[in-house]
Amino acid sequence: MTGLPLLTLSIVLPVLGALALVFVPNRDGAKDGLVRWVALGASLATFLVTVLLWVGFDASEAAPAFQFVERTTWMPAFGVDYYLGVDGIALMLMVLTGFLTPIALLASWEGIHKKVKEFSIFMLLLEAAMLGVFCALDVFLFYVFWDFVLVPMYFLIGVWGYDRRIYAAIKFILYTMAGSVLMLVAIIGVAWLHYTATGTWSFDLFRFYDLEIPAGMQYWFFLAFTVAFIIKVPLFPFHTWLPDAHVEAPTAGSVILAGVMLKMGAYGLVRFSFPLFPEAAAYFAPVLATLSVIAIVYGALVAMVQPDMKKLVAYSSVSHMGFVVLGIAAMNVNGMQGAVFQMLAHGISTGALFCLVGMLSDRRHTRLIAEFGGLKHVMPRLTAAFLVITLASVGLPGLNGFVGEFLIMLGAFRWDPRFVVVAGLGVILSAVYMLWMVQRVYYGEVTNDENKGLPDLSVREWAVIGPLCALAIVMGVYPNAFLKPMEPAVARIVERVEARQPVRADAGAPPSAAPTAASALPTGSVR
Amino acid sequence: MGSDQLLFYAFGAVALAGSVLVIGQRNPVYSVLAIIVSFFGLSGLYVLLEAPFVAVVQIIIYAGAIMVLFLFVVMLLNVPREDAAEWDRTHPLYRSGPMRAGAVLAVLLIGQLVWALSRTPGMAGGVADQPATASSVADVGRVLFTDYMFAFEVTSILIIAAMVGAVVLARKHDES
Amino acid sequence: MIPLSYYLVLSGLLFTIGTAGVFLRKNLITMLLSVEIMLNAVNLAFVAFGRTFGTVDGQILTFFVMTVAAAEAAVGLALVIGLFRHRESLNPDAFTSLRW
Amino acid sequence: MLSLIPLLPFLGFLVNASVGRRLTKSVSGGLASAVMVASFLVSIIQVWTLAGRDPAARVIDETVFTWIASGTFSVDLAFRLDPLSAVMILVVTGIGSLIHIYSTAYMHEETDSEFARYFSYLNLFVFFMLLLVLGANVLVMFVGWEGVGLCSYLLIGYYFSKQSASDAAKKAFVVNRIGDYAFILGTLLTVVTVGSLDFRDIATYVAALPPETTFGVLSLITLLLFIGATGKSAQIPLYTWLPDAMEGPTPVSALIHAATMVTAGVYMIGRNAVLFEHAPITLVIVAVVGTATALMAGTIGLVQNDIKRVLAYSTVSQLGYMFLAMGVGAFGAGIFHLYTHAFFKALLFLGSGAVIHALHGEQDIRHMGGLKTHLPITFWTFLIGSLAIAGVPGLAGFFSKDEILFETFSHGYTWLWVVGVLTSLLTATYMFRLVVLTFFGEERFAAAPAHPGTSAPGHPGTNAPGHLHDAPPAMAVALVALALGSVLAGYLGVPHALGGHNQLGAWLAPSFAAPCAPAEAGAPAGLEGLALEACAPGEEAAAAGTPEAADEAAKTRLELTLMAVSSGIAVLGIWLAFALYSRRRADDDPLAAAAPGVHRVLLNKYYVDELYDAAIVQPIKVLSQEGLWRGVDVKVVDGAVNGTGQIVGGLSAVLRLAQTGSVKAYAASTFLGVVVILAYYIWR
Amino acid sequence: MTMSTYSFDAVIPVLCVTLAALVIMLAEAFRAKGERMPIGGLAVIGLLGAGAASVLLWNRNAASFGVVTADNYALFVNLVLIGVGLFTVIFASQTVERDKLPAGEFYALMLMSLVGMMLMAQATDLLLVFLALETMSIAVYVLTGIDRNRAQSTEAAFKYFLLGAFASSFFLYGIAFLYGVTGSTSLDRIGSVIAAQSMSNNPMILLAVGLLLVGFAFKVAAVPFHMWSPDAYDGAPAVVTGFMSTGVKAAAIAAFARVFLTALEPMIADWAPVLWVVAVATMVLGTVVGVAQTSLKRMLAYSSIAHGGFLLVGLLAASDVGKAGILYYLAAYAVTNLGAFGVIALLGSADRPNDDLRDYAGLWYTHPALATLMTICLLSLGGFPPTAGFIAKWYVLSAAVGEGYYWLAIIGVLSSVVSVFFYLRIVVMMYMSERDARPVPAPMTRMALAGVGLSVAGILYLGVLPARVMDWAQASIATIF
Repeated sequence: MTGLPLLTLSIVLPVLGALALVFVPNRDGAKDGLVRWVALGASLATFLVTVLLWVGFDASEAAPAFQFVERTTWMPAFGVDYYLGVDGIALMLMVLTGFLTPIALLASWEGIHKKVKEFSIFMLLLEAAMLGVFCALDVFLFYVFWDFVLVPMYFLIGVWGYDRRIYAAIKFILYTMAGSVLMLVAIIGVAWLHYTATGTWSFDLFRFYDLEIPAGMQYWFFLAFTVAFIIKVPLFPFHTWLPDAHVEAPTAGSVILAGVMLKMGAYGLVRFSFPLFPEAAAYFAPVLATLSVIAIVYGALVAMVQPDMKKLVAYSSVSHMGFVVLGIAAMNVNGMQGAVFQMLAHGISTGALFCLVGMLSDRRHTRLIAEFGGLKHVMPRLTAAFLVITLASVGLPGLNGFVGEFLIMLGAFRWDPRFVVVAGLGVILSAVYMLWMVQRVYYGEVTNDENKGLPDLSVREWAVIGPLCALAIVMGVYPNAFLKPMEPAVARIVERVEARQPVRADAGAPPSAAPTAASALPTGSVR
Repeated sequence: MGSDQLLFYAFGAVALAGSVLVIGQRNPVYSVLAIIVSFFGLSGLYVLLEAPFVAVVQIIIYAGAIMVLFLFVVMLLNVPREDAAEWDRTHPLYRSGPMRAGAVLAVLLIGQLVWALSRTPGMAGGVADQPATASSVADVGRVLFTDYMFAFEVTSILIIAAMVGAVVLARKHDES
Repeated sequence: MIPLSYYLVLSGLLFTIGTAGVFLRKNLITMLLSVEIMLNAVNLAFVAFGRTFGTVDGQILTFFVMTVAAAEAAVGLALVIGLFRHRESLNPDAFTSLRW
Repeated sequence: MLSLIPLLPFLGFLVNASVGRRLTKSVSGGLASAVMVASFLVSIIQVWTLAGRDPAARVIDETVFTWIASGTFSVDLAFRLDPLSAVMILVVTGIGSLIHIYSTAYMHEETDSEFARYFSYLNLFVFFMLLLVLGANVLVMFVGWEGVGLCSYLLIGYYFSKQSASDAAKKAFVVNRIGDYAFILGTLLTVVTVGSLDFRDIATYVAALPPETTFGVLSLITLLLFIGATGKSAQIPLYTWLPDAMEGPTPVSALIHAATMVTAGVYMIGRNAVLFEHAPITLVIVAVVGTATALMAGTIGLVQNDIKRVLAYSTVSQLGYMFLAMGVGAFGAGIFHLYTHAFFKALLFLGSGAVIHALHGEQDIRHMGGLKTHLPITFWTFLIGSLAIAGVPGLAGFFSKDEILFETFSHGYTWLWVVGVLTSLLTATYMFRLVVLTFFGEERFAAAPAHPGTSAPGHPGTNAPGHLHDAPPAMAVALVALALGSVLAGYLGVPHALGGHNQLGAWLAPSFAAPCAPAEAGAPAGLEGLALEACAPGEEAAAAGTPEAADEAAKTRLELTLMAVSSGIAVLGIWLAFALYSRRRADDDPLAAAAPGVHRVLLNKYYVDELYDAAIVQPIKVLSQEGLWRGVDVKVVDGAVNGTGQIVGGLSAVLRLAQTGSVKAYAASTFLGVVVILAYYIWR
Repeated sequence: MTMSTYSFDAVIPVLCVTLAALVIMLAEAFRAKGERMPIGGLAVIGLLGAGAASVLLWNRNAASFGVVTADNYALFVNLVLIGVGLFTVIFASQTVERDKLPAGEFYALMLMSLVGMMLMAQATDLLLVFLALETMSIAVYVLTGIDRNRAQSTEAAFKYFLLGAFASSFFLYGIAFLYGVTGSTSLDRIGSVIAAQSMSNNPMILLAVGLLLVGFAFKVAAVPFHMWSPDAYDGAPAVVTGFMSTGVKAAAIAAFARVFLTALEPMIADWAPVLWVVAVATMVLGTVVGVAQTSLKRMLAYSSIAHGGFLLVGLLAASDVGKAGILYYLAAYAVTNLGAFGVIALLGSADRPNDDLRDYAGLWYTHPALATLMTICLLSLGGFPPTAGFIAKWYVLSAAVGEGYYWLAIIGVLSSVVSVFFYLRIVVMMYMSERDARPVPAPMTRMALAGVGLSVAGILYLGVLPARVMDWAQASIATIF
């Protein structure tokens, strides 16, 4: 392995790109082109670094769990370190981030005319923060990145969004922040437990893993962490920020939001909630699973009746991310691997859907389904791409959506088939709402004169959508390339959780086996 | 009832009466005069407490200088009576609220103080049970310029600040 | 012999009258006077306590309080003059342009 | 080599999909047909190789790569050729080739790019269909299963400008998805129960278990799989999409919605024969559902006026027969009927396509009539097909249908047999009603101009009778070839009663039996030794071939009797059709005159679509729109979110009023604080 | 009290500042009308001297006159206060000239109030605390009203003054009772007396504790003693608001912590519940009422109230983490709020302060750099990483959680979410609303702009590399508590 600090490099490169952009004088947009290329270059370089990570990653069982580890003290007073490292799960999500950011930049090449420089800066900062979220192994550092992600995204929605962007941006940031701050309290709480147990300060994730946290506290901590994460995911009933944020965000924002940011929540569940608080996780897993199957069905049903394409896709994300949480809640190798795979798949296909909807809305300045119809006559290539992505999204086997959903359902089935029976309805409903949208937008005659003579995909748009479609197919046909690297990591987490869950060793343990909530409430410790 | 008690009641009554008069009528000129009366009462109490220097200062500086300043301002502004509510732009709901609330709270406060004092140990002892180790002007001066030297110096800054402030604030408006 | 509590009760009464004055009067100058009464009530307490301990500390504290009172009076009166210049009124409720 | 069979059509798809719009029609159509023929040839070679082996060793396995591996679960992208899939690939590639060739003429009026699009879909379909039949495990089969569904979706919606076409496409996909839902659940249950998805592993595992007498896990698996099959193979309750699917081009109907895709459900049961055999309760359900579907579709077919819809209901009905066969455990008979049906139903569809082609898109049989002189090739081939489906002795349908009825009766399902026979009467009647109204009688097409609503966009133009021309060569070739097939196909399975040897049944038997101890180490660890007792090679096949003599004679008598009954029924049906329909005007349907209520119900397909719409579709829509979205989402969930914001905002607006600007109020606040704090200290 | 304590070391920083104030007054006296004089420079020299002295006194635990200490705690606060002073001088350079404020008096008063503030941090005697508090307050009252041409400025000053005097009386009464119980005003003595005998049942000392708490809470602007602060912050010139929102708060909290965590520490069980309620009320009310504000200064006034609540949380936790947290918070809050008010001051013009929310519409389009700097300040106020505000909040919350004050921490973080709402309203205005006719601010001096830049640099420094200042903060509390 090279001596280069690749993880730091992947975080620093976008920041450097952003800094470079600060010094590009672009008062009146005269240098927009240069700005765009610089940003794209920086993000591509970052992508290259993430690919190097993948190439250099040793996925064998014997390899260390976390690789490319970097560690420097940051706040010695609290044992806070700048501590980075990736396992297979984080690696995959980093590659996803690295992949989607240039795509998003490219997707907004022509859609963004206002303040291009600042737009690019925010995009790059966002990328850096997201990468940081995935590779931080110090809980405090994680939180720093986690919270900072909100800021650039807030600006992206608020400044470059559509009509109700301000409402959406504020809702987005407040809603997600309301969840995160409780997690902050819980992080501090765990750190204190560590301090009282060992007498030293640390926010090292692995030291936290080793803590024996009393069950009573676990429930609270688990809730605090998990609420933060499932708001981000978002899980019913914490999802309503998402449709607004998606609808109002510019294309690039939606792509990143759906493609990467939602995964941060699921990643948090995998990395923190479950392994840190296994007993609580066992206790609450049925609740999470129930919420996720509700989300799956509910998201799909609500998506079905949306008049706005972006909103439809947004609700479809609610539905799909419900699968992810279901897989995590199952807490076995199948379920969790499926969940991680589904994260990647959803990132690709929903990112692509937002790109495509963005292309339509760039052309027509509306996203209402009723405004379209018969587009297949005027833009067959875009239609074809849309169809591929649609099918990926509905989970057609052979495309990326299927593998994840199947593994999730398999994992959940091994755990408690009842959830799968409900979740499977999502399979039906996803076809309903996606194909209905395709039908209304692309099929039929061109009824609206404004739709006549719309140009088909340009070269740039090919560059955006081509890789996404290709990846959707590759991931569906040869998913093992993605499953293999993450398998040891997933197995390790499952092991860790199961080892400390006496009640939940076997499938289908009844929820009543867990201790009751009343006895679990911490008493006296809260003033 | 000894003479000191009699004196205490007399001076106390004067102090209280003066204070009540300050807040009990509307003319600020009378208020200033009433507070001077009250100060005389306090001054008498200081004498009873064997603090003659304080008593003198109370009369000369407090009543003589500070209150005269008040009187001067009252005369300068020439607002003999409280004006009515023509300037009162607060919401009607709030207009008399603070007044009543203040009165009620004041009653509560005195109740609390008395109640608390009545339960504090060591209150029954006479104030002059112990012989004063030092109370002469010389003692005062010595302690003031040793133990309290730095505090004394700090007051100089306080007074400069107040002076500068008063000048800045009361100076005529700029012509600009 | 006069118990300490007598002085303290008297001090308390004066203090309370001072606080009440802040609320009862619609005249800035009287309100300032009320604050002076409060400070004097404290002074009485200081001297009484000082006498109980038999030291001069109480008296000295009183001097400092008087100094502060004087400084406050100076600044307060200057402000009153400034306010009066702006609005020709000494009613505290006339000065509510800053609110909410 | 095995993977070449699906790969060839896939290459055709790639070429036509990517650069097809720049190719001329002859190139793109020719290419598509060529890959099909090539694939057919490869299939023949492979099947030949297979046939050359010992019956017990007739399996060719080919693993391409490990597809999904997660923990203990692993599934390969693997193909398997055995007697059952051999029959299927021959049908798929063979009939597929003919239909491709037919299509080059039929679709010739499309633009270059549309033409290429059509063929790319068609190639893609064949690719997925081959994946379905060759898949060595449930998941690969499922890929094909879904893939053919996709292609069906694309091809039904081929005329995407038409609302009805895109509606039908969506309906097909969604209804299939309902089945797939159950299929996936069945798959998951299989994984959890068996630990593998390989068909051989499943069979090995199951063979070691006794057949379930109560509704156990195997029954549940099979029931779920069967529900999946009802979607794909258009059985009650999920059949409604198939008649609508006739919106697609006619060759598509022939290939997908008659010959191949819709039989996937039957194939799937055949593939899992051992599993189903161990779940007798499910088998009864299969048989009953199949029979009910056959009868119901037959009655509906009796009154439909759209030539393709009649054929569509006929397909549903015939699929019901196949399921009946599977349900009574006569897997060989079911597959036999599948195979013969592929010929004559494809023939009928292509024939109807020729008619439609000739009439420039007219599909209403009330506007046809007397075409037998104008379209001789079409007429004769269509007649052969009709005779075959009606079960006239000597033709393909006779042998297969008869075997099903015989097996039904002999397995003791007398009532099902009665219904089957009744359905057979219906089949003969509606088919010949179709023949009579289309080819006999007066020429009604001249009088009626082409109805714009039923005119496919690919077929604009006038409806002048002078322009009638029979099938062009490419179409004729296909028709004739299929007609030959319809006549001859049945002779592969001539029953012993008629002195035949039922070669097909014998060929297929190993596929329905529990596998022998794996020659090549295919079974996963833990499964060896489980099923060895069931592995006497060819035992069942031998048993089927050499019954005892006394039984043999009784059986033969029974079979012959039944044969006579059904032949008579067929003839009766044909006579009925001629009697009822040949002399009348098309509009006054005798059934309508005799029983208008029944007729209306049948014409409206028992109002099932309406029922589904009212009971399922609309409630879900309304629930989603008004209940979930505008109600729960906007009002409750988001209402809580925004409500929190509003509460804070309202609180803010109220609390700021405390800041009155009056210094006295401020002092009061401070004073209040003092008094409260002191009160706490003094009176706590 | 021996003569050895008559060393001057501990008061050198204060002396430097005092001298600067006096020199400035002299200079002003000799200044001809219309003559420009670098008066601000004199202030800077004095402040730098004080800063240097503070640094040199580090770790020496100097004490003078028995009432002044220069322990690290005091020095840390002093350095923060000196920073506040420096920033104020930098921003004032523009405002004083533009608004025609009396320059000499302005700087002199500012320095004198700084003297008061620094002494509050250094005082170990309640009398001195009171005197320092009054010195600070009187100077700040005047500064609030220094723009005497504006009625609002005078009104604000008067409200502040009257309420301040009112609250001081309570505070003083508290000192009197404490003196009455313990016979001393020295913190050490009071502490040892209280520790020697249980005082929980003595109503008089409870009165004293309550009244002292009121006096400090008033200066910290804690609910319900906060009502002066929105009006005073609103009416005062922006520069002064920045100064007093940071300096007064820092000094008050420093003294509050010293008095309550040394002398009154044995009574923590008595004052903690009250402080709990006050802290919660302060955080909640500050943020909630801030939501409805339309004036930026007023909004930040409420924000300042809320931040005061957070400081009280640190005080309440009373652990080492809490104490160091308070110090860190003070530094972070000072640098942040000064930056924000610096921007507000820069955007004002002579005729109107331009502090309405709508005045910021589209600021990003006309003044991108300023808007960016303001944004970073606001993000820091809202507690977003990687800014000073985040680390500070986290520090204080750590303390609260460590002491088991989970609910306090939860209320705190939730209120900070609400506060983000109104910080973001400003951001929304600057970035997401466009306005054709923005009021044109007076031309900005380079120095003032650099000042804002400096504060933002400070914000990022404290947010990204907090380790050093954290160490200092921890070293500061090691010696005294």
